[in-house]
Amino acid sequence: MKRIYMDHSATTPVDPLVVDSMLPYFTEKFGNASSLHSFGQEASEALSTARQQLAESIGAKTDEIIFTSGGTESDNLAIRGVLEKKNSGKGKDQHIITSLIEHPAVLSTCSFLESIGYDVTYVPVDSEGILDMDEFENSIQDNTSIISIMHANNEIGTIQPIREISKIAKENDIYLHTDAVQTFGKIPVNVDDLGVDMLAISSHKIHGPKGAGALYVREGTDLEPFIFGGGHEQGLRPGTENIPGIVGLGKAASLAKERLGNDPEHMLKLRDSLISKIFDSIEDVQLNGHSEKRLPNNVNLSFKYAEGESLQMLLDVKGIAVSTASACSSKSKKESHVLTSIGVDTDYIHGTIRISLGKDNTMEEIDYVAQSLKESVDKLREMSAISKC
Amino acid sequence: MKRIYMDHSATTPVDPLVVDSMLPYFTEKFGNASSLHSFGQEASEALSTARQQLAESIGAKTDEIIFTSGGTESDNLAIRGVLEKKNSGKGKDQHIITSLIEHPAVLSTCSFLESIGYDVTYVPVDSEGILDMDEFENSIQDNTSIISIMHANNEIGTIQPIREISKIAKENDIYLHTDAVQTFGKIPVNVDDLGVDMLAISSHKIHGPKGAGALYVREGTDLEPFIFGGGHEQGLRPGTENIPGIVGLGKAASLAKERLGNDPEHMLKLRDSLISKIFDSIEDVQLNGHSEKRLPNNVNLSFKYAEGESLQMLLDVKGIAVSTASACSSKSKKESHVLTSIGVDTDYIHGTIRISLGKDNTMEEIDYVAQSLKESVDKLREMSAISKC
Amino acid sequence: MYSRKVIEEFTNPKNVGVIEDADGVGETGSTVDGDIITIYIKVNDDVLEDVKFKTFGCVVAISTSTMVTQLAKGKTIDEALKLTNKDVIDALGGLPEDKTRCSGFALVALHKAIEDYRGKTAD
Amino acid sequence: MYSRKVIEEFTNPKNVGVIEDADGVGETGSTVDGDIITIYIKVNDDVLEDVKFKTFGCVVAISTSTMVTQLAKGKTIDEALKLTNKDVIDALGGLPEDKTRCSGFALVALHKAIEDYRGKTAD
Ligand SMILES: Cc1ncc(COP(=O)(O)O)c(C=O)c1O
Ligand SMILES: Cc1ncc(COP(=O)(O)O)c(C=O)c1O
Ligand code: FES
Ligand code: FES
Repeated sequence: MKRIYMDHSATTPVDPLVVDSMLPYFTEKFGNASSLHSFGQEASEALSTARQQLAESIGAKTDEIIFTSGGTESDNLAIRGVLEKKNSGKGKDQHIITSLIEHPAVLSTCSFLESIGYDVTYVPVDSEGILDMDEFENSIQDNTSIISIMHANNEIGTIQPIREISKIAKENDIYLHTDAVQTFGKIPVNVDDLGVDMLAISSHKIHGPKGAGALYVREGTDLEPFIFGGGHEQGLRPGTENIPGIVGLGKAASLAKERLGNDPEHMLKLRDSLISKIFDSIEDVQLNGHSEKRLPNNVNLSFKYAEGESLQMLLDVKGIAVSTASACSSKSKKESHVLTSIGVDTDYIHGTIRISLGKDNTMEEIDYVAQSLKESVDKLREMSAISKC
Repeated sequence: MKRIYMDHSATTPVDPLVVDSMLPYFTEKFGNASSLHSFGQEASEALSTARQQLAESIGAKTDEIIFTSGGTESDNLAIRGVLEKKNSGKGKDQHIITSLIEHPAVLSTCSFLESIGYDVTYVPVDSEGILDMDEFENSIQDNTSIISIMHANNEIGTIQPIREISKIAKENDIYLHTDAVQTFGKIPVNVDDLGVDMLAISSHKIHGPKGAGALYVREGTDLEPFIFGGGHEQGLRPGTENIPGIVGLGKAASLAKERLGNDPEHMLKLRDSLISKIFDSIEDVQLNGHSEKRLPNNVNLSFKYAEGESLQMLLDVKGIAVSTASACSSKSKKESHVLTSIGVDTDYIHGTIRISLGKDNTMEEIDYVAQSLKESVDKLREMSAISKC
Repeated sequence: MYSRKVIEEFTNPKNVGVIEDADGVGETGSTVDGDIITIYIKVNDDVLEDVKFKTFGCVVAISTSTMVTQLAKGKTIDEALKLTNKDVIDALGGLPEDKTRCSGFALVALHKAIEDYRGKTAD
Repeated sequence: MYSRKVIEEFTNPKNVGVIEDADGVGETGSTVDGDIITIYIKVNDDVLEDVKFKTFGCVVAISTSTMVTQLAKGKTIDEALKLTNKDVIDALGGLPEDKTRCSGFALVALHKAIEDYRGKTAD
């Protein structure tokens, strides 16, 4: 069976060009970048090149790139790095502003910080997922140290007005971090245009390898590491550098930048075609998120009378990979905090799936997926005890 | 020029079999292990297999393996995980015991913990690098929460009596963590024989890929995560799992276990031959570390009148990669804390190099290295203003 | 994650539907939970001659629903009441550990349907 | 990390050795630091006719030593005193940033040797 992958927000296949770029660093140029000898120098040159590629792709300086193990670690480093920095003089009397719909990498970090004494405000969003700017501005305190607002949401694809947020952050002299894990490669990501002090990237979301990520840290931003060891990555990220992973990330970043003129447009066309096909053929369905300020590859749908996991599984049986927002667990059905925050109706919330497109998806696939989705929804509704309530 | 790599304690080339095992997970089986669909299931099966391979190789249960990004992160997780665990009731009134010659991953973590209020004892070692057992036992306090003693030292190769240390830890009901980054694959590492509660492993030191590592956590050991995000790895290590890296680590671990009967013996033969050739041909040289309780692949030598970095560089020019213990930095020559702790003479301390063998080194290479080393030491002594002092 | 058997039963569920003149109907779950299972029984001479279900819910909800109807159909009421959660899980070739709680819902619906039938016939 | 030129100079240093009847000798560093540079000069008619060094130390110590001797040799004392750290670094095709402090040691040794010479001739 031919399989169709439409879960690119979860992870992406590594680009063959990226794999090729990585291969020499496993068996031939395998040195430790800290070593002075020729093997080490090969590694450290590769590291520099990757740093340059990544820096260029987001309009940063090479010194402003800290390589990490992934998006989660980058988010942790940004927020905790600022708060835990020594000589801040403020200790735990510091305040963090974030949103209700951040990724767990940010939310769990914030709730950990809350548990040890920091003060956190979770700013709400409107029904399309856009940050409530009034509440945001009102939440600023004298002791606010950092604002962390994601560039675009991983579930519903809503893009936040980071530039506006940045203006307010700057007026108040507060560091701004943005989680750009879902935007990089899909919409332009330039650190100066966005006006951010920190920005998180994850390699495996941009056709790079898993196990690599980066944090952009604007020159002059004072950070402490939160993992301790050798002095790698300007003292901010110890541990022997994952050279093949970082090389792959560098290559993936420069490819993503190059393709920004084509890939997103292609995905957008597929996205809009899929949405209209679904709305034409299926009743009682809604699109979650924003109609325009939306990632070009994100389709988040809620169906009445058809449960998300079951829908996802029926599609999987047909060879189609999408994701479901609501996950069953032993205690109770966990509802997505994002869907709850934008106020999705109970009738709809359990019937949610996310379809996230990639550059290699085709219009033919879109047709098949739309058709399969209709069949699957019909089948589940047929089976459902509440479809006629 | 044929190059000879003898810096295997810094990092190792990835075994071609390991690379082969990883390749499918970049482009074909590229799913996110958290996804329910078929792509995700392939990834999560690969994760299970790797977990089983690693568990078997150290005599652990699969549930006791937490995958991380490397040895540094594993050490951080072990120590901070125990201390920061909730409901410990003890807060920061907790005591840590470690040694003076640990890797920076442990030492820097401990000094960070000291800086935020924890109490740390750094137990000294004797002139061969063996932990002072009396001082160790005396350092135990009522509030000691964790003991972290490395299995073998990365610079001088001295192997610690972990089993004895474990007995004392158990009598006092204190968790014992060991950093086995340098021992795994070189001497038997079995968590029950060693009697440890936690044990750190790094993939790139055992012919696996960089960017992967593991922490063994004995069932019943209460840990908190120190990176926050999704609930991966039993809630102890969030972030999308580095599947190719973990697959490579699993494969490398099972190969290392398989080859334990042959490789170490081979390295031991080379090691002893190299040492005797050097002592036969060069004067004013000393072997640092223990004569018997020593990693089979470690040769740590100090030469009078020949500076380490220069020696290393002359060897590099001849195509030989070894490492130097003392690194130049802008402020002052940093002396290795390990060499200082075992009391290496000032006349010798700056002239230290580490030669760490690998399974693929040959007796022919040993001859060439011994010969080159003699030439290089002679050349530097010739040049040295203090050689006749 | 799900066994082959679960996926098979889930994809091709038996006994889907409503029994219009059911002798008993049992329901578990709620829209808020996101799982609603309704089981219909037709009883003849103390034997469950027909058992059908309608389910809104996840893979576990649907596959246990169809399995419960299959296991119960043809059994006497007493036999049907002896069915355990374990029987259902075993017939499905196992369920992920964190789903075992949910796996009981369909059986509860069956029990409720039988109660409903007994309530009616006791009148 | 080190430039090709540094490695070249380090591997094939010129002017290694002691000038037995030196007119001036200058030394910097200590065994504790792990870098000792000694520079010997032979002066003729205010010109540094010969300059030699003996150095125990790292790559920077050795390569700057040989470079300083090469730059100084044949210069008048006044010219030699005008040599800057930057001249040495440039002649070596650059040095890693965190080594720039150390790069001055050899020059200091040369200055000390000149002082030594002047001290002697002032006598
Ligand atoms: C918005 C967002 N932030 C952070 C992450 C975490 O990235 P990683 O899986 O590389 O740790 C993800 C992906 O899971 C994400 O979508
Ligand atoms: C003893 C020891 N512990 C920890 C580490 C850190 O491992 P990694 O480089 O994988 O973070 C190393 C290697 O650098 C080591 O030798
Ligand atoms: S959440 Fe699906 S049956 Fe429990
Ligand atoms: S440490 Fe080598 S010259 Fe300074």
